[in-house]
Amino acid sequence: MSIDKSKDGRLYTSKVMEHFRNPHHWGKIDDADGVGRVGNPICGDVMYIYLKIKDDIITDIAFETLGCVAAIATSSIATEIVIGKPLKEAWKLTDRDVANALGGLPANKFHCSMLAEEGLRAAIQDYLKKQGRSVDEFK
Amino acid sequence: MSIDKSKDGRLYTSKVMEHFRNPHHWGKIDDADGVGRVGNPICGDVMYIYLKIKDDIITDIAFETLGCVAAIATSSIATEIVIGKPLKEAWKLTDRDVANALGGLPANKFHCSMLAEEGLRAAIQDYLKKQGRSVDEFK
Amino acid sequence: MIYLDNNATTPTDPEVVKAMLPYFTEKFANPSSIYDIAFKLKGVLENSRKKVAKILKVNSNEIIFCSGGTEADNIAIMGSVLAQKDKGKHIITSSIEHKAVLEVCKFLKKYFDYTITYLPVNSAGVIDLNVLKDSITPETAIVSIMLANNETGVIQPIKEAAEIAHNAGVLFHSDLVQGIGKIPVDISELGIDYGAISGHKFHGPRGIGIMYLRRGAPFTSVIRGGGHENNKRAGTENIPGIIGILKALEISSERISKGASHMAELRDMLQESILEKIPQVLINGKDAPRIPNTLNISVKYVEGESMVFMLDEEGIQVSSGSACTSNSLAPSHVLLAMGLEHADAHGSLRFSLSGETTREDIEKVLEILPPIVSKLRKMSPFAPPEFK
Amino acid sequence: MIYLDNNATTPTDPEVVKAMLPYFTEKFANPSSIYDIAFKLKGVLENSRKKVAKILKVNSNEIIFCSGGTEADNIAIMGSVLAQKDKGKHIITSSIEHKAVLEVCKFLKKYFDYTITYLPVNSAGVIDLNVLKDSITPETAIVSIMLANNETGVIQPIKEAAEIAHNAGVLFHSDLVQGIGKIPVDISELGIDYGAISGHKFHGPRGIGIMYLRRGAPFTSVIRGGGHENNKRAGTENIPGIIGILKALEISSERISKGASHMAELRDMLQESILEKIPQVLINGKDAPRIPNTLNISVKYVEGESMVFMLDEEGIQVSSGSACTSNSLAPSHVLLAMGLEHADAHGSLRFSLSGETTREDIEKVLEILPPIVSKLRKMSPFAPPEFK
Ligand SMILES: Cc1ncc(COP(=O)(O)O)c(C=O)c1O
Ligand SMILES: Cc1ncc(COP(=O)(O)O)c(C=O)c1O
Repeated sequence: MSIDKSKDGRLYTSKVMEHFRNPHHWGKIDDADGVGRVGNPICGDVMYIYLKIKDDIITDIAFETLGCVAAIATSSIATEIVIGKPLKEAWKLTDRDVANALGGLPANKFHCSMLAEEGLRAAIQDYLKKQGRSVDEFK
Repeated sequence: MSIDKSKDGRLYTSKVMEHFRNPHHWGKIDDADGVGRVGNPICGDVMYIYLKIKDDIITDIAFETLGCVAAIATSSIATEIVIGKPLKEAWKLTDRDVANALGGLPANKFHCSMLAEEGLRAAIQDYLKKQGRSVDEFK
Repeated sequence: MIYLDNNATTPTDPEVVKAMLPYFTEKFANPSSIYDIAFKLKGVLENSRKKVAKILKVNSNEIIFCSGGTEADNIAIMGSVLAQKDKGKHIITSSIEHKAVLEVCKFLKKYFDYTITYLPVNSAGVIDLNVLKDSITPETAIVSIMLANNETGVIQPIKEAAEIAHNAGVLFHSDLVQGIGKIPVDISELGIDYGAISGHKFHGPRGIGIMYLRRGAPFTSVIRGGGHENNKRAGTENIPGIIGILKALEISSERISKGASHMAELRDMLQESILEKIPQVLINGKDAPRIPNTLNISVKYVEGESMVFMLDEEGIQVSSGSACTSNSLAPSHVLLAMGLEHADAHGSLRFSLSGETTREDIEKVLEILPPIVSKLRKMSPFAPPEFK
Repeated sequence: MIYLDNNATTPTDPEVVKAMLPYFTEKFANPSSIYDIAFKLKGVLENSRKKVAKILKVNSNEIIFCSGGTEADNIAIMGSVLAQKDKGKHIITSSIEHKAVLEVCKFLKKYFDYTITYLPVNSAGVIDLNVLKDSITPETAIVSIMLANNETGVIQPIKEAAEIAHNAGVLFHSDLVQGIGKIPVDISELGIDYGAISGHKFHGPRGIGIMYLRRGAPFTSVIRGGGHENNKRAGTENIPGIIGILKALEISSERISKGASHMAELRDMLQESILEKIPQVLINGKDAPRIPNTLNISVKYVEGESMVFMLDEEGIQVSSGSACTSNSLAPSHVLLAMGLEHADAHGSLRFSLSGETTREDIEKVLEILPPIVSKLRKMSPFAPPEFK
């Protein structure tokens, strides 16, 4: 699933580098409906995800990430994938989807795509909790 | 006393090579007055020394040597040194004299110069014994 | 390309390559053979050893050529403790050593039941000589402390440390790899028993190193065979490599005083300007003597790899103590040992200059780096509002 | 110069040097670094490993680059037995191994109480497989037998020997150093667990070698540090050396069938003509399969070094199994193991050809050698009267 290098002999695929150079949706949403905070500064990667939600649809999204190239690129692509999507669909986004969307990640960077999956789910969960709902409805 | 290499960066001094290329007094003396046989084929070096002696003077000398460059060269120089000399003087020839006469020998070839000393003494001893004399007179 | 990762490796000096070339194709015999071309090559080998020894201020029979810094560290430490089996199974090293030392120690612990003491360092990155003194026991077989740290450039008090070890009857090894070519290294002055040098760290070739082995220091050879290197390290001699490391030593020792002040000037300029231009930056090791080419900084609220890649996109090569590419996620053990927070260690950058580095190179870095830091801080969840 | 000592070392092929050159000065990063030029170099490294593996018919993760044949033998045998501490402390090797193997065994015996069995060889220089079989005990940790002997060129039945070891649950190492470049070596066909290769023996560079390590074979790294070579052998990778050994392998594997028959033809011509022209010569190893470039003879009543020097004066470089230059005076342990008298071992000469050796070279040798032998025999106390 994860690949060790892209065809042009670089550590990261050009898709990763594109998102790293120009990340989408970075920043903060002050009046977010749901916020996910995952990662650990001890490990070097931390991701915050902010969601605006209307009718169970993600109408706006932003991330703040402290981390390596892969952490920033996976944050960017994940926000790109789920914006405009129903929560239920966004919930299903997996680390595999994230890595695939980037054309692959180096094997030892796999944990970064998990961060995006976890961050997004944490934000959705936060939103549902505030609403008195449970994630069980998505499972 | 022995040196590891000559000044021109060869294993052997030019003197050694000279004697190796054109050894003096090699061969056999069939009616020798004294014969010395030293060395051991197991070690790779064997030297036979033949002496013709008149009035306790070495009038002729020959060697047969199976051995390395140093063994042949020391055989040659030793015969060269002692020919025409009184036995008493020849008896005093040391390995050190032999090595010096060659301008030095590599340290690990020192045993070769001992062979020449021993060979010569063995031949002198053989002569003295045949005469009913003892080497003690030279000591 | 502005290559500022000279502590990782250096390009081989073209003069070094030129010196090596004849020994590949023309002057190629095995120095152990007895015919003339081989004997001459043996002469070249021993002559090179003498010249190396002279530069390092030691005797030529104390110079053992081997394959690199890692091997030199390994065989020195293993060779010493194996030769001192009766002495006891305790080793003292520091918490900031290169893995080439740390991993031998782990190996000796795992396979041969050695106990290892890791000396701490203070926030400047320097060991405490009193702690060293107190750590020595009757069981201690060897103390190993590096001359200069590869990440921070911090120089350790080797002479004093070796003296403490010797006063307690203990042998002393020092990884000299990062000192050579950057500061004058007089081994006899340092007073060590074993040392390690690596060719490619000072514009010499890869695949060649030197183990310094003080005459009389206990040692048993670990790589054995045909009796080469005076029975200390077997294997047909790598003559081109030996010629190359000699040439690199000659060049670097000739240029060392000019080169060192050149590098120090640029390094200090880089350091001061970074502090001016980028707020909230730590200079790691700034309160200790450092080799003149190394600057290690921690940029708050940013992770190192991101900076490395952004700099690389602009043609600037540096390294980071963030371990984001390795399988363990722990950042630099050196920075952590100095008491840095994990996050700051992850946010570290190492600039390591060479004699070829120019003022223009440094100016370029000073132009490129601040906006990169700003951009990444804007994205960072921890950066305070003023960076947003 | 007629260089016929290619088993001692070979000149580096100019094409090999050419392939290496860019990696000294231009393509020079540390492959462990993360920026682009370094990552590309890591790609070059892994690509080279793949190509080497393909030529040797193994998987690329079974190729471990190190500093030479001696190191490869050392770390394979030590690394294997240390990883099998529970298995028992018995090693089987042969009495004709290179010192790189014999001395590791002695080391393990001296420092770690291993017991060593040295398999005898017959007069042709070949081990007896039945003796191997009978020598294996439940304590046996490894069997190490060389593919081709460096002195005689005699090829051992490695495939069969490895099978015997494996049937008894014992691992198998083979020193492949003298096989590579002279006969096709298909490692997976040989079925060995560990192997050793040295670059400079087949026109590759000095200071680089390969340890073959079968996937899954027990192994603990002996040279430790930064986790290079998949944690099997640490030290910044010697990229020029790796490029060089790959190139040398490529060239030799391309030319092997033509080269081998060329060498065999000249070797056989040399052998037959010597037998014709010089009475009382033994051909050592003639009754066994031999690598095509090697001819080892014993000239009765003459000592080897003398012949070597006389040939050298005529511009011909060969070697001898006479140990007259070493500190021990014992001649070749290989020839003695084959049952030769000491005197005959002292009187041995080894001619080792290369692909570049010409018919004219051999003709010259055949012209020069007989009068040398005559001259020395005339001086010899043991030569029968007909030689006087
Ligand atoms: C301090 C230190 N010691 C040892 C080494 C190991 O040297 P090499 O990789 O050349 O074996 C290095 C560099 O990698 C180093 O920086
Ligand atoms: C059979 C054999 N094994 C091992 C070696 C050791 O190789 P190196 O000297 O390149 O380390 C040699 C040559 O010296 C050899 O002939």
